[in-house]
Amino acid sequence: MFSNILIYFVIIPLLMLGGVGLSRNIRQIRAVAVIGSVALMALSTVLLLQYLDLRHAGETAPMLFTDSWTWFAPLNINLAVGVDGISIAMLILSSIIVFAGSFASWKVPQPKGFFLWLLLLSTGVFGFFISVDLFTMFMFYEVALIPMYLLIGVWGSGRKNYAAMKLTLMLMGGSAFLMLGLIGIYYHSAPEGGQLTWNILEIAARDSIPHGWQSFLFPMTFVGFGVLGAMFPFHTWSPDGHACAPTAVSMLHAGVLMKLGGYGCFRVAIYLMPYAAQELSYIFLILTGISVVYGAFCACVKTDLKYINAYSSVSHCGLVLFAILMLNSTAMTGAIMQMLSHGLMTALFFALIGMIYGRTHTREITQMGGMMQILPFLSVCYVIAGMASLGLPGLSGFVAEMTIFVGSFKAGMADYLSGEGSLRLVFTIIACCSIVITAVYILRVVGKLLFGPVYDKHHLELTDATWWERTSTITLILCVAAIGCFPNFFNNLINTTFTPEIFAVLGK
Amino acid sequence: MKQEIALLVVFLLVFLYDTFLGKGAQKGLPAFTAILMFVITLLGLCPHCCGVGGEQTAFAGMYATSPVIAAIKNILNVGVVIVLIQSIKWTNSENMSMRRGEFYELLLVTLFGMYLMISSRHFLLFFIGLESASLPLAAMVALDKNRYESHEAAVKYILTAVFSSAIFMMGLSFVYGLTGSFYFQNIYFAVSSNMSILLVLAIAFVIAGIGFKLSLVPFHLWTADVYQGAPTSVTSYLSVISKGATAFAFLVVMTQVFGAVYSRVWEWMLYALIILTITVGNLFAIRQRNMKRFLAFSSISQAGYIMLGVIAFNAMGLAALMYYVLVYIFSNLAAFGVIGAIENATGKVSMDDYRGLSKTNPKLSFCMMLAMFSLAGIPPFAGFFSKFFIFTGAINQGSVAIYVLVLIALINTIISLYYYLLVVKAMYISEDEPVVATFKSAASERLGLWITVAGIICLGIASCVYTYLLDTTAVSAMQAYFIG
Amino acid sequence: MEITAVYYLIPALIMFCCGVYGFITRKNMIAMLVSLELMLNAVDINFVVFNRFLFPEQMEGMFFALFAIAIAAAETALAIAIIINIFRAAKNIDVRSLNEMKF
Amino acid sequence: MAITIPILILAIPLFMFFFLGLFGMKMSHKLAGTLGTLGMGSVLVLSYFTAFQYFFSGLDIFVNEAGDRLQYLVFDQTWLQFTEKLVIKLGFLLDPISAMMLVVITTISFMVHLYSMGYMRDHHGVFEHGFQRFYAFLSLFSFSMLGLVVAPNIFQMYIFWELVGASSYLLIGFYYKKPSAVSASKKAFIVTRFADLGFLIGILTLSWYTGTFNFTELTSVPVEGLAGVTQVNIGTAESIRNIFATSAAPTFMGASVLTWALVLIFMGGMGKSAMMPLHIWLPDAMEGPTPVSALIHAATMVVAGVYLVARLFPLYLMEDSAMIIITVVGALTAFYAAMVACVQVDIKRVLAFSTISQIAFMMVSLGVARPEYHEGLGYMASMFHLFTHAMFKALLFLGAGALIHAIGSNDYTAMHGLRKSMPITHITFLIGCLAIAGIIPFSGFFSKDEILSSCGQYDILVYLWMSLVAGLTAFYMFRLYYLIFWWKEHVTPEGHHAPHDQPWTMTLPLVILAAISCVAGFIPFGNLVTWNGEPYDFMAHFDWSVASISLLVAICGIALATVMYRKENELPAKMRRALPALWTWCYHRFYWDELYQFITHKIIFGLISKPLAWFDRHIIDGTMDSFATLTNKASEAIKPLQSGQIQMYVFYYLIGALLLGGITILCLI
Repeated sequence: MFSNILIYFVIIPLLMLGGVGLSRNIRQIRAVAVIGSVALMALSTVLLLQYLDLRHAGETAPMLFTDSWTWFAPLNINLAVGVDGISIAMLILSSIIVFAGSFASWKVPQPKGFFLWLLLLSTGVFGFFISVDLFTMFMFYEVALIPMYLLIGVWGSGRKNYAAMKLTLMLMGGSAFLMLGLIGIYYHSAPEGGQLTWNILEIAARDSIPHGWQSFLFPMTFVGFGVLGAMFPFHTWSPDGHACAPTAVSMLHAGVLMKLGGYGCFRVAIYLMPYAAQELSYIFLILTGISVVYGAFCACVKTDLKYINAYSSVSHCGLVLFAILMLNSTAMTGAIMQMLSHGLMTALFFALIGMIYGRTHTREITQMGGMMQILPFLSVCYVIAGMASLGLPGLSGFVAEMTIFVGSFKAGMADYLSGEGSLRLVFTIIACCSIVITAVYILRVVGKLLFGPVYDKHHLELTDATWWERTSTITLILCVAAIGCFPNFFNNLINTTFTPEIFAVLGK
Repeated sequence: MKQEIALLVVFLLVFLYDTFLGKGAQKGLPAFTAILMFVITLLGLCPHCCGVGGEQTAFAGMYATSPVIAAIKNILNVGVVIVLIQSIKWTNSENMSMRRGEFYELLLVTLFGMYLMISSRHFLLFFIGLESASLPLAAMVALDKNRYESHEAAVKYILTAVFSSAIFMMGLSFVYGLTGSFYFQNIYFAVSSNMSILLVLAIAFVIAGIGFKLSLVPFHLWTADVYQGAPTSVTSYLSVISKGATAFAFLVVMTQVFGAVYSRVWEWMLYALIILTITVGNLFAIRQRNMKRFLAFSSISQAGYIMLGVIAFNAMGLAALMYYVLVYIFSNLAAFGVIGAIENATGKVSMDDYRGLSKTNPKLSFCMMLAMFSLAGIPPFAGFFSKFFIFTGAINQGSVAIYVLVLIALINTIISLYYYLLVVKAMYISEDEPVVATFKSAASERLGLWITVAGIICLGIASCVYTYLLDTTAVSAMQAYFIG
Repeated sequence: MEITAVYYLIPALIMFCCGVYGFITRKNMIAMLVSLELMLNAVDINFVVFNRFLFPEQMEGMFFALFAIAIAAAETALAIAIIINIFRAAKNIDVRSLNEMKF
Repeated sequence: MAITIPILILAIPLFMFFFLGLFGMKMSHKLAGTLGTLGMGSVLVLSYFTAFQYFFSGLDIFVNEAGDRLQYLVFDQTWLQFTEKLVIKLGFLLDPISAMMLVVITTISFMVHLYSMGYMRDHHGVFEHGFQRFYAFLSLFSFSMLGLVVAPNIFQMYIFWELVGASSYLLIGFYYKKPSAVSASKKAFIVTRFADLGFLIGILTLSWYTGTFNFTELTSVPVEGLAGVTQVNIGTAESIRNIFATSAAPTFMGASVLTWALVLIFMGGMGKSAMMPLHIWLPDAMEGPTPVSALIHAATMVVAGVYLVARLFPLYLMEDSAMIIITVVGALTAFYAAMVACVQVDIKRVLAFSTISQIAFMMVSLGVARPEYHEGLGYMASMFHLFTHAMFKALLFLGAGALIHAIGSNDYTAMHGLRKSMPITHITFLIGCLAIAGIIPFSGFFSKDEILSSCGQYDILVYLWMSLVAGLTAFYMFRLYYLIFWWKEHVTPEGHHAPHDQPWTMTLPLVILAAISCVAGFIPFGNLVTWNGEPYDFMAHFDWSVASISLLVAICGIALATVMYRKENELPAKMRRALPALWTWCYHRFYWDELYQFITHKIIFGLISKPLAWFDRHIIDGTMDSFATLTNKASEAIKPLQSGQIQMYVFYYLIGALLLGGITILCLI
């Protein structure tokens, strides 16, 4: 069991949990968090290198490092692990954000409880990404969700009770649909009389879910994951939840947890039920297409920084799901890149907002101004994050969005020319419009918050970022820039996943 | 029979201890009972006692036992041991000193009744089991002489219980009139060949009669009042052991007696009952402030989930039901353990009194939180697994309707999550001054909580429990009924 | 005139309904207990009648009725005891006053 | 050709950006400025060398035996692979226009770097706050602009297109404490972003049909035997048109898809080059420091749209309707901007509108260019004008900067009569005015004349229209010149320094640029830059009749300006009273800003965003919350069930049991 590298993605967070549990003061807790998250980053790097080596050596299996340990034998539930390019990308993303998040919560009150829950959340996240068994996947998914309640409830601010409850209930509502969908998939995972299985790879290989059932199970799973992916109209937990969550939690939640939604939509809904994905994608295309512009428009008029960013997340995550539904490799690659990119930059945003809020005690942009003169470091970082968000080349947002647009335009044209309607094309163009609206709200915030004269004279006494805050933000900025400057590396990594076989099933 | 005999021996020993040992030794009675129960639980767990193979019968086929039945009895035993441990503090308290023995004796008698209920293959035995599992409980409910609520609860319990047993017997009399036998097997074959309207009514009455003990809506109305009024230990016993045993017995009756008319008659009845039970239980639970009353409604909705194992009508459902009961025992007892500890120390049972508990009693709060998470079905706690398996089992039934039912049940889990989180919120998030001061709970209470917490954490992750249950049920004699 | 099972069953049913009615309407708990007894006895009659008229070759119904009577006695005893308890505590046995716990 | 130099051309500015951006604050202002200028100087040298090599070395990779100039792909590195065919590469394409642009950009940029050393400090010689940042941004801009012009594929162009947009944003908003600068930068970015949306969709359409981003695959054919060398060929563009024409959906809403794609791409160009109706950002962009206006908003970035159309020129040739759109947009913009420039008060605004008008000239010139008219004279003229305009407009802006720096105001009303106190500025400014007005022998004369003659070949109406604009140009430029330097004697307000010429760092660029403006007209541009690389004799197409007419028009314009503005008089006020409506509309720039204000604030914010946000909070969120409320209500509603009365409990019990049986019976029957 311990010879498989993947299992350490769960073991390390668990060890960290133990370490934090045993810690006696905040220094020890910090040490555990930093050492652990560095170990996780190192581990994901090692995994990445090994993976690339194997791929170069000609491995063509859909997933590598696969392993399976029996858990509930009669139900054929296994702790099955395996990764492909997408999972590795997500693992890297998660470890980076855990690292940055640890630094961002350097001075959190009641650190022990906070880190315990945070690490439980990370355990869930990592477990989710390495699982290829629907059951364990779902289990880790829920493990990752519930700590949010306490993290927001105890360490949050504002209407935290309401927000925490709303977030938890809505996400759990999604997972209720999801659970039904997953059980349904299990029962149709084999032809009559065959051995049922929860293993994604086996189900995909068999492709035996009857079409009628797919049409029922696909919406279940897609909505289930879609709630976490902030799909319109199930996104309303996101603004409230993010607004009230403490910094590191917002980072982790928007940065990683929301990616679970997109990842799940791809890995479960689309991958296992390609027929329904084609037949029913139009419903969700409309919904996600709406998400993209809707979130952006809403962000334009909000005045609370976190609300703005939460709506921007709705828009960006909508783009992820939107791209996934395009069912071609370019758009899907773009979707994964967008997940990476959004994860990093939104984490950066939330980190910065948290840092600014920690100093000014307000998040209303109408109450602030001229931060560039007071907090130059944070402000510059904010501008960079904003530029990444509105898709400046050289930063991650651009490559992700362009890949998505190229891919979805391709899908749209293919549909259009083959007479299957112009829905995809129209929504692609609508989605493209988001680049303008994004620019509007990002620049509005940057203009009001950072530039202009100082609004509140008391703010003049504020001090700029401390070293741990710098560590957190610089890490994220470097990653954002790395994706933006060397996109092909990530592109190739992700592309190794989209083997022709997948799209042979999808038919496009 | 071994388990029944062992239980009788325990009963006799407890009785003798209570009767003949002097006042000084009386304080040891609770521990004595607990240890004895613990011993027979261990004995029951050894493979020899569990038996192997199919059913073995006694009393001209009125009584039967099998590995499955032994397993459910073991599960009950485990629960009883925990209840006994948790009740030590209470029974050793001043105002219980005169009635200590009665509590244990009545408890063991009801347990014996449940054994009979589970093992019976004849309605006479079943009826005796049912009554002896419920009548002494009325006395137990009334045990707290100084509290008015205790008496009120007892009256409500005994009157409704007798009424429901009258209805149950009415149903039985119809069954008898239709089939001329009380043997499950005879009725099964008679029913399958000869369906009449009277049978439908009979089934409805039988369901009502047993549903009373399970507190299925609309037969549940006594539950909240009785749980609230009864002494906490009795409430916990009522809510887990009595409910678990009845759930299993209900499954036996529905499959082995009326299994032939599953899809024609009672499948739809159960659909309605399950939806009602889960929903109404949840709806009431969200507005409760008294913790015991709150858990009463929670247990009502949990009963609805347990019924999914019955409606599944297959071995997986059976195994899931048993597993659910086991997990439910641990989770609910953890909650009651905390409630009991706080009640014993401060006399407070309102949710408002739990505000800020995490600051004064972090460990108790932690136990309570785990219990709530487990009841709500949050991984990695056992409740998640039990819920998942019971849904999996139900869906194995395969019809479209069952998907709808499970979906409704799943949506209801959100409501239930809401009210379970209310408790967590009160303990952890509320920023009010803590009501309950820091106190140290008794060793017995701590032991009980440790056991339950260990169970909550391990039962799901350690797959052997569920695997064993599923393997056992898959080869049990009941399979024949499911397939038929 | 042949006396068939129906001649017994209909009074039994009426008894049962009376019992139910009484149980639901009477305020006095003792009266309620009496109504319960009516119901139980109606059921006993059912058992006996079914046994005698439909399945005379066995005695199962009779025995069941016997057990039922015994259990009913136990129930009544227990109920009376509890009612006495309540009377001590509340000085009345009006069932409608037992609503301390509700909602 | 060695790959090192092209890489250095791009790498040095980028390095300077990071270096100055990260460590600039740690070093002295002077050091940072010097480093930046030196860096740019080295790029200047390298670029000149490259351009020189390209045009004059005669290597077979640059020129074929017939003397046609070729396109040479110096390097091409895969950056992002979308699909097998669609690949974004970062590369360096050397061809006539990119070589020319290298020269233009580095020249102006270097001048601006040098100039800013003097400009970006106050009268006491204290450097402005953020001086290092300024140089970092300048380097970033130079990098982006260089990357844009050497782009061998349209997506690289788009990437750098966005980057120049961003650096323009940063530079316009350089004085970030000033709210007007902030909103101007925002406006510039968003308006061009909107245009880029069209650009993007155009790219997507074009690349989807053709399966490539590469310019060379769209417009050229490879030259046998030489790797990376291609030659512009109309045949390739024709085959591209055939791809569109033979596809399953050749038309969309009445126009061919190729037209759509080209017009959408042109829309991007309209945004960057401030064509009507997307011009509104450029006048506001004058909030930035004046050297920035000279570099970005006069000479380089704003001609990116022209450059883009020139890049895809063979494709545009395929669709006449696209060309007509370009012509019409250009013509309208040219006239509009010239009209507005006639009445503006702020000298930088006047120059901004003049820039818009002049770029529109280039656009029109491209729009009317056809291979059959003078072998595509319009194309050459456009590029020529781009070159000369960059020089004299930068000169004018830098001159204006010198004035502003001396006076401390943008308003000509604060200037007047400065010719004596600032002689160098005066002379160089005058040269610039003469050049832009099109007076022989200054550079503007030649390029404008060629534009007009290609217009004349295309359509007489366009010719007349553009001539009118040329006259207006001369008028408003000299109006400006007179109002600054003549009109009346300068009065220095109390407490101000008397205006005087600026330090050498500022005057030297003026002098150099003035010198270039004097002689640039004699560059044999036809030999160097033509649409297909085929050189032709410039003078053969020189039409003296057109030239003399345009000269006449320019002189008329100047004469009118002289009459009206040389001395303080009542004439301008009279004119204004005579045509009040026209004056008001011109003064308010035909209310375009108000219209945009209305659209963005009232419609986008007021009618879309606000209602959507309301909808989100109240309807969507309200629905979600109402689930909770409903549950609570339901809970309240069924409360009576648990009445505490045993008899009611039993009653419900009974009803339940009977219903359970009863309904099942009914169903079974």
